[in-house]
Amino acid sequence: MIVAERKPITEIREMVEPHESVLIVGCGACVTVCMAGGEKEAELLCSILVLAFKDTGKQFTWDCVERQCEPEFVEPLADKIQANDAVLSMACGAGVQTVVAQFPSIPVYPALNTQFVGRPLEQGLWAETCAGCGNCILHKTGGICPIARCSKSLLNGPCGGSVNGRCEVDPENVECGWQLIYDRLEQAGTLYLLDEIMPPKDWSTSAHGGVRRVIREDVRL
Amino acid sequence: MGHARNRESDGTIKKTSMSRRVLVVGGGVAGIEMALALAELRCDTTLVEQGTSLGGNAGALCSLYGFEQTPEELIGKKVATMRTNPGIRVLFEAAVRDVKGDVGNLHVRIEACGKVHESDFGAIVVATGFDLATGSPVTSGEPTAISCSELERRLAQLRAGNGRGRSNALSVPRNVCFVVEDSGVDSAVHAASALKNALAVQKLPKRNVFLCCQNVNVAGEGLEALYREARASGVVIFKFDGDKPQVAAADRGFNVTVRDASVAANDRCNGLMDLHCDLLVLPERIVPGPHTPYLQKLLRVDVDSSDYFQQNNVWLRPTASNRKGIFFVGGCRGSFDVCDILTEARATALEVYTWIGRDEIPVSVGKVRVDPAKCAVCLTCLRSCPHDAVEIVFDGDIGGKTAHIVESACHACGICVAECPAKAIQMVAADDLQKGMAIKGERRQVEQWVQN
Amino acid sequence: MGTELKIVAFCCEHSGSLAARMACAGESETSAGTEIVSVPCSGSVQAADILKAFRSGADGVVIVGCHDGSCKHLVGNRRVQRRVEHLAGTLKEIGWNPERVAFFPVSAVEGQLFRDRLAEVVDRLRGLEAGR
Amino acid sequence: MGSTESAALVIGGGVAGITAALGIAESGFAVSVLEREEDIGGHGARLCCKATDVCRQCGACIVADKIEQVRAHPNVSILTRAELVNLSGAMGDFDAAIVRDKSEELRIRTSAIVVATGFAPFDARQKPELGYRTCANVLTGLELEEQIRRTGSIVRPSDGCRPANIAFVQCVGSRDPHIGNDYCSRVCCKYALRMASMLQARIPDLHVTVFYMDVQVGGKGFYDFYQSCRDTMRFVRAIPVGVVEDGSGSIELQYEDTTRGQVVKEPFDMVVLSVGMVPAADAGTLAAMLGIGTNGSRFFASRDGTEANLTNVDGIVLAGACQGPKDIEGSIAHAQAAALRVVAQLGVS
Repeated sequence: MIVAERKPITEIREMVEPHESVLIVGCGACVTVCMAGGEKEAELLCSILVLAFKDTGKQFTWDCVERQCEPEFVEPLADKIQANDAVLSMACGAGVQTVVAQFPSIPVYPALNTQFVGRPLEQGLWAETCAGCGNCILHKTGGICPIARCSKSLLNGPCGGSVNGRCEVDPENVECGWQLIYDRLEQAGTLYLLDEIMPPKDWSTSAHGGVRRVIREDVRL
Repeated sequence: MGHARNRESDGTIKKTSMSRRVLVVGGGVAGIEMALALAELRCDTTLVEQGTSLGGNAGALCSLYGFEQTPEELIGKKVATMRTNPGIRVLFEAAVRDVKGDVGNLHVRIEACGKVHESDFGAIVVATGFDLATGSPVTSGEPTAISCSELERRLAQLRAGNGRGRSNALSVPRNVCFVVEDSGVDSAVHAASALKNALAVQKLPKRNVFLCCQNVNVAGEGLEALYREARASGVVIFKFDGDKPQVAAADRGFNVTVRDASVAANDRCNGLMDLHCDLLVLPERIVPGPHTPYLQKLLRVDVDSSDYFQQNNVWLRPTASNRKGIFFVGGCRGSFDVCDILTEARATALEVYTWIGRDEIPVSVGKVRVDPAKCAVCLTCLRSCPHDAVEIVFDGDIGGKTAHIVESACHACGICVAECPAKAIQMVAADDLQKGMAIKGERRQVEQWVQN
Repeated sequence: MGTELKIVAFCCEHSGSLAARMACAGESETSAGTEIVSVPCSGSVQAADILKAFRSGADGVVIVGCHDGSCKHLVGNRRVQRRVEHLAGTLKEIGWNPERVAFFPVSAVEGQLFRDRLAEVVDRLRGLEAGR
Repeated sequence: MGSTESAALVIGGGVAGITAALGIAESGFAVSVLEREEDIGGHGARLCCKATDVCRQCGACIVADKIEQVRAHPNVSILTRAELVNLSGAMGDFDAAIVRDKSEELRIRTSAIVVATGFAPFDARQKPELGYRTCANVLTGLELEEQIRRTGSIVRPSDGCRPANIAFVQCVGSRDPHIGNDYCSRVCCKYALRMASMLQARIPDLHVTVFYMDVQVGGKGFYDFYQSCRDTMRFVRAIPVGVVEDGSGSIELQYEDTTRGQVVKEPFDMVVLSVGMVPAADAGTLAAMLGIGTNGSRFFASRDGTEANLTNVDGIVLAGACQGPKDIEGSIAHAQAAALRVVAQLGVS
């Protein structure tokens, strides 16, 4: 899922400062699950802004849509959105841009910092587990992604900074991805997979290759 | 200040059919008493015992303090009563393999003697007792110290053989010393059982018995009398504080050096007592039963900081768990005094009865409700519910999965309501249930209080 | 100064509410208006509830739950403490004094402690007002 | 004379009586609870919370909760200021004569009787050497409980000052064959250490000395708590033999320092006597009225070691500390076990 985090209130405050009425729009998908921009967070942010701009006459209201990245879900909010000076979107970057595309005349602000594709390690703690590189090699690395989980995205084993299974970049919080891969392969009895030297990665399928698109001709209308 | 608090007013009462059967896990003294007490209330009881006989740890002892009967007599009598009761079924060599379903109707798979039994139970009572840790000997090589249970076995043999003969004199030699340190939740029972055994040895002819302990446990029925009797009959009791007694192997026995608080250090004496004994008796550490982690996971219940069942929370005392319909009795929750365990078991039986004794049990429903259309199935409620009352189910109306509150397990604490990031869970009041509307915000009784 | 401070106290019905009742038994003197809101567990109090209280004019919000280890719902009091800490941080971000929201534990039989702790909160808030 | 019927009659509205009544009532039977005092709750309702922000499991709040529950229970009727004056009949059909408000006479016909008359705190005046009532700053544990419950903290009775140095004297009236109390009261170590630690949390730099024989470390979590107390309190294995109060209210305790082999005197701001439990004053009278026995310690006698609730009279069961010293948790368990006996009897008949 996409994991995001709410921006500091001070930053959000500066964004909405020039506007008299702002609609806060939450999203019921990924950012609900990662507790950043669901209905509860939308209501909360609304209340906080009301208090922050107390006695200024500014109006804050909130609403929430199923999936903000889909125009059909955003469309029903048209009246509400047009009745406000600005929209504060609590969706991921994709959701924000859907609203922007839909309502070009209204300023739309992102209330979240979209972080990564990840999963919860425990309640309240999420970690990046997929870099979306466009060319998956999990089957060769014991199901642990070296792109996302090695701080240096190395493809052929760890660097010299792997100490006691921890990564030199942040030994306290980050495990060495390659140690994890090695342990996992050893456990599975498939260490021979490491014999294969991986060639330099073709990053063109990743973010470095320009704007990516996925096209499924068979499902296009 | 009209501060009325009516717990049941905010939920309608629905009758849910409950299984009237109770599963008791463990055939020690707690499990036996539990089954008997439930039988008195005409609850259908299945008792599973991992071994081939009933009685557990208490049954292995040769005497119990506070009781005139031997454990054999006590348990024998109870087991005989159990046998004649058609409401009690005992499965030997049995283990609980799986538990599914809701509180009130727990579907349990039991394997006994290679056969699989499956049934629904309204309640489960865990009475799996404790385990004795076979600790390392305090001294290396010969002679080795023995445990209290080993001493009990020797005493039983002596009794059977009338206490004559050389081997008997060897098994419980002339000078016996007990050393008991405070160790944890089991401290009290160690001190009491050392006292009991010290007296038993002292009663043999020509024995000298020393008991070194930190605190004599007399907080139980008849224990102070036992303490006085032991002292009066010649058991020498030393009480030490910070300094633990030093034990060293010496000359076919042990030298024990103990600092007793009542022995003053002066010019002639450094305050230390040197004892020589032929036999050193140390209580073995009591630890949670070996199946505790397995059952903990299977039953989704809590343990305390010493890994015994039951979180140390005043609301759960004496025997409740974090899940409705699941109870802990006796050694498995860190309760070791037989007298207390019998009382605990009976008290729990009544609780079980009020939970499942009637054909149907009123369940407050609708206090907490999930809106499936809003639920993002993020699992937050499932993870944060302290009573394990949330499950994920398929909802036909929305054609997908949603969180669902198991009404019989729910305590309506509202923690999930507060945690839900989608605001999909609401507290609902009874009146509004009929009107089909939630009364968020007004759900609480609000009143004005004037602070001084 | 001199004007009544409005405090909203969300009280666990197993501890805070009973303590509040004990605290005001036989009392009539007034120095601050406190609204007691009885909740099934302090863990059921959401950040949104607290903000709602502020929006409706509360000067301070206290959450009164059970002592650590005595929550009837095992973890409710700890959950809400985390929430309160987080919310206090957020209030600070909008320039409010984070002490306007606080958690304190009492048991059902600690009427005096309830009174004392509430008075501490009121005093702190008075201090805030005076310092403005 | 008004006559009513009730499936069971509970004598005593303390925590044991309330628990027994709730147990019976929850099983669908009507119960009457007789309470001599103005209100139910007994000693349990006088105790203070001993939490230091961490709950110490004393159970005082559970008593409060049970009082709420029993008041609201439709199957329970509570008669306060009421006493049993006579009992006739047998199991299944007892006839209890009750006097209310010292004059109003009532009769309750009932099938079963739960005796839950509790205990009396030991009267520390029986140990004159400990200075109770002759020294202002010598209090009993129960008095301290009440003071903390009422005021949230403690002050010296003589001058209203915060004490800086308190002594707790254990086993006052317990484990004492000289006064015929040859038993451990089971609660004093717990309440003393819990209160002491709670006061240390509230009063900075409070010095606590505990004079004791043995610390009773039983019960879930108590051992760990006791260990933590050993770090913050001084434990002296001796029971003081004399108490003298000087003009300033300071108290001089005399005790034998066995490690030095001499009697020493030590000043304290306040002394708390951890009084134990003795049978209620009129336990003998009640026993005679009901025809039940008492044991060597003058508490009501249970039939045998394995049946702690049954008396020698069928249909009369014991609940709580009237049978022997118990803490709140122990009383609750014992009372619920008593309720089981009653429910089994009522259900069978």
